[in-house]
Amino acid sequence: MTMSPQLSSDPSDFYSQSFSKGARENTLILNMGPQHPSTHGVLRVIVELDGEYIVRAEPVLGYIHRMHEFMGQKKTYTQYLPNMGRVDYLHATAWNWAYVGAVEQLAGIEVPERAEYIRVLTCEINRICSHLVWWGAYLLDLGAFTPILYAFEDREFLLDILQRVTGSRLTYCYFRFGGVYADVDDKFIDDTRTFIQRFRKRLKMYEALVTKNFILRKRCEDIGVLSVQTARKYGCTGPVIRGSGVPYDVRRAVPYSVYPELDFEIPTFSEGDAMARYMVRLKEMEQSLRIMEQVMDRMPDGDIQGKTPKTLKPPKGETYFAVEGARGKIGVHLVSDGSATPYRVKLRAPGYSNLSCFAELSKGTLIADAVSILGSLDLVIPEIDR
Amino acid sequence: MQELQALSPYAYGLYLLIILGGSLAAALCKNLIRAMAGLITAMLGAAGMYMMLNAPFVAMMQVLIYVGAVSVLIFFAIMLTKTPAGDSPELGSSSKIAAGLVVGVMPFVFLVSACLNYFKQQVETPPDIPVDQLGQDLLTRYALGFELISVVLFVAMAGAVILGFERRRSQ
Amino acid sequence: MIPNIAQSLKAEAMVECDPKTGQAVQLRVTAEQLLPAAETLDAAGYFLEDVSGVDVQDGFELNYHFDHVQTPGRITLRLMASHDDPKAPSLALLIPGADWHERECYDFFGVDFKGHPDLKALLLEPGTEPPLIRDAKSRIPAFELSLVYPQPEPEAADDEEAKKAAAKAKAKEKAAAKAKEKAAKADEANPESAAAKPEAATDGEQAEAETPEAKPAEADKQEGAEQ
Amino acid sequence: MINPEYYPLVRMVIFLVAMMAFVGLNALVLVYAERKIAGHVQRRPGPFHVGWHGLLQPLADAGKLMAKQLLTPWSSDKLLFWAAPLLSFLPVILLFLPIPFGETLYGLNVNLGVVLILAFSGLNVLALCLAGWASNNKYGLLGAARAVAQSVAYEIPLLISVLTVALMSGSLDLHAITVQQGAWPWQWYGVLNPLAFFIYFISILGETNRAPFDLPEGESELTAGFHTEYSGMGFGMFFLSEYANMVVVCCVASILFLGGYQGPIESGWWWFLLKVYALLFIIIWMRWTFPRVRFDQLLNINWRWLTPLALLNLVGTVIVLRLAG
Repeated sequence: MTMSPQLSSDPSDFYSQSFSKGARENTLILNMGPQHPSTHGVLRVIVELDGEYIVRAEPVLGYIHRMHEFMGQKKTYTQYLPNMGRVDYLHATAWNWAYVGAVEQLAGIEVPERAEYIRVLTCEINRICSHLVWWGAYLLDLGAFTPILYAFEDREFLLDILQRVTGSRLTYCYFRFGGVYADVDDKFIDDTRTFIQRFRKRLKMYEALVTKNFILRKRCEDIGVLSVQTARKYGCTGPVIRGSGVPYDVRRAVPYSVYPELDFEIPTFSEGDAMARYMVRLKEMEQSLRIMEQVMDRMPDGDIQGKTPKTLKPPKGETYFAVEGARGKIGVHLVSDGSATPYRVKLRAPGYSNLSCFAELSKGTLIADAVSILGSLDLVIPEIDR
Repeated sequence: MQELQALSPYAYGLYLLIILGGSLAAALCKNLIRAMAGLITAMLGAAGMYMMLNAPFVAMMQVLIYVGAVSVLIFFAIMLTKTPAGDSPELGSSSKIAAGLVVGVMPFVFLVSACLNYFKQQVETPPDIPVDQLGQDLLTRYALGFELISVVLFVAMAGAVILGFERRRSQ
Repeated sequence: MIPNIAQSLKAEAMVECDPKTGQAVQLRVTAEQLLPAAETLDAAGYFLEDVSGVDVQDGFELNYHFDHVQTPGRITLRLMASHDDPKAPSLALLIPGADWHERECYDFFGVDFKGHPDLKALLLEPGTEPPLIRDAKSRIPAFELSLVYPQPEPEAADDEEAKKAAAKAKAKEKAAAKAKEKAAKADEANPESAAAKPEAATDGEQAEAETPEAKPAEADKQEGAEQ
Repeated sequence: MINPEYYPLVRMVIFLVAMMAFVGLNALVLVYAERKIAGHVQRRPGPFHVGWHGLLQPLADAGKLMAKQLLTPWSSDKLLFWAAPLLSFLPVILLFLPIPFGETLYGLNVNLGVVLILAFSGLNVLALCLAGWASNNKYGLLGAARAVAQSVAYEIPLLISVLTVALMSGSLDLHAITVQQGAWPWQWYGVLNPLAFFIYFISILGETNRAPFDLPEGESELTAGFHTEYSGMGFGMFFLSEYANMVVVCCVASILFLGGYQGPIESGWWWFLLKVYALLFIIIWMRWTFPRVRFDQLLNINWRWLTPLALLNLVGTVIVLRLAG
């Protein structure tokens, strides 16, 4: 397609300049983002288009990079805890857990059993919240406007529940070294049970209304097929690799907390396309409901806070703790020099690895499919940029 | 709409202005899309002329086919080919202007001479021909001309398709 | 399974880790050994979790965390890149997922990954000073971090070993005393870490107690070097 | 007094002005309906604060649009950039002229009403092309390219299904076509030839760029497609013309397939408006229910299914008409 020549003389930035035009003539270089409806925040993807086919795509990150890892070197262990809620605002409790778990592992802090159960419960509730937002936003990418409001209606219920115990609605800072911040009360449990009942019905409705929709299936099936090999090479985890048929879930692979005692399945789909990733997330919500039920049945009485020293100074050494977030494996690599401040905190964000395969997946697809692929990877930009 | 006879000189002037303005824009604009816009304007004016001649069906067809379809195909062609859609400097060279003048003036001369020789001024409005009779005539007496025009449209469409395919093959 | 694979890799040193570190095996590799090791791991079904840099006295330590999609157990490859000329071979062509992790390391530490197809800033503005480089005083020596690193001054260690062989209890007292001295020195330089110092000696003991599988000699070396 | 010769002209001018008012008013009603229906589909009340149940919300929206600054991109083709919204809006008014809202309620009695509407509705796509190209924006250009391909493609089944009805009635006069159908549903062409009605309905979604076929502006891919660069009333014009176009095609649908202003008990314009709004409701409902199709799927639906079906339907109708006499 030809453009008016004025555009070619536009001043451009570093990334536009380094994204040189390919060998082919008549291609169009298009900046999707940093402000674009399909990039879920401030992600920028530079694409080279031939008509509407993508010849090459390159994501450009860093628009909301906040250098969390540097902050980790400047704050004490406790002061750094609230940062975790800001890394991934959709599944904040998992990040809480990854960091708190790493510190506990390094400092040898014991966590009471009740606290472990509460952690599992809140983490699973939060996982459903995250998947619901993804579900709505993904369908918005595909041009269906309504599901996101249905999803938010359900999520609102959950946020109200979580607000009772955590005191916040989005950027939770609920976990503490050796326990959690506050105990759950009966109303919390009752509300959660009500939600589980209600949500099972809603999931059926979603399936009838959305999942079985012909247009949706045509937009998702065989789109962005990710083979097991590619998924592994890119370090994809979470629903992305489970959508390729690998039952890799940190909750089972490297069990932590009380997950070994709980009975749940790891849904996998072997197609590897956007639809498989979609189905994995929907099934995961059902499994989360199962986990929540079991946790509430088994939750013992007792303390919610273990013994922790007043000023936390873990011994010299390093540790790596991983949990399963809504987007995949969340890892915290923590190095301590024995002082009250971490020597080095490395945050392993699942979305970062998941997004890195986008350039390969989107090659040769239509823009609309690229949008579908991007959505199916479930991006949370603050987590990717950190 | 025979009642509106009294207005016809003004309408004629208006349509003439539209046609002339559009044609001049089509011929003189260096920007291809603007030239196309001029062409569309001229075609709309021609449709008005058909209305003046009491041939509303032909006028509608002029709008439907030329304004609505052919110009869209031209737009497509501009976008599909490597033609610079913006201002193209090489159009200004003197030899091309000369060629353009020859191409433009010759039909003008022929048409004017033909008009002066063969047509007398006609005041009466031609009768409105119903659509079914038009259809009959097009498929019997004027079948050849009708088919030739279809061939023109077909070639335009096929050209667009071929251009599209060639781009796809070059991938 | 994991030790088997780990043993088959060519590396300068290999240590089986305490579960507390969240890793199964750590290997210290040289720049030449990194690529073949990564290749073997990749072929065995491991995926690269991340590449994280740690700025220590010896240089920029690059940790390549590998994990398997079925068998639990994380294998870490550790490579030291010098401070003066930080460079490392790139895995990006072998494992495409390494691409962004290496670019991130390039951003944060300025490590030059040789052979990377497109090494440019990813998260930071191009041309930004690498933010995670620490000032020389606050760096810790690499061997404090992991057992795969040998002690840097063998002569001093010999002295300590001799002393320890003679009277271990006395050595410990001495160690504590020396640690305090060192703490005092460090305090002059870095008042912030003053609070951390009193525990330094006990920390050393803890580390010794909690890593029973680690070679005792190395643990001793570690303690010695700390003084 | 005015010369009686000019009566049709006067009637036309009055009707044009009235139609402008009608289009404006209709847009207000439709905006309100769209937002309220969307709200209720999405289990929320929709606009609620401006006026009773948000009734004045469209006025507030219109006020906002009109008060906004008009921005012209520096690299755009300024003349065509501002000509495009006008070209998109003005012909639409013309489309209302031949539509019989009631037995005597029409602007212009032409015996080629159907052709007039089809001819001038084609101008809209030109406006979209020009808007997309003139704004010199890559999203705009892609939107324009989509608009062209989509309109050209969907015009074919649309024309053929209209032609089918024209054959059934033997006339191109909207008034005559209305009268030929009776007051009762089983006399309507939509019931006699449901396939044509179905094809027509799908095609108008493609022609008016309504979801699930709203690809020229497909916002998750092209931000806003051809009208990315338009602000204030520039956008407002496209907006108005989209709604006006929707009304026109629904009017034509109700005339061709649903008996126009005729209805059981008592015929009149109320039947006409009822049918039009029922169709509009379905279109709005679809928009808030379905995901957007992909561009190649959109074209495949047309070339692989709608066009052959429409052609077969045409041939079948001709054969049935011949056999029936």
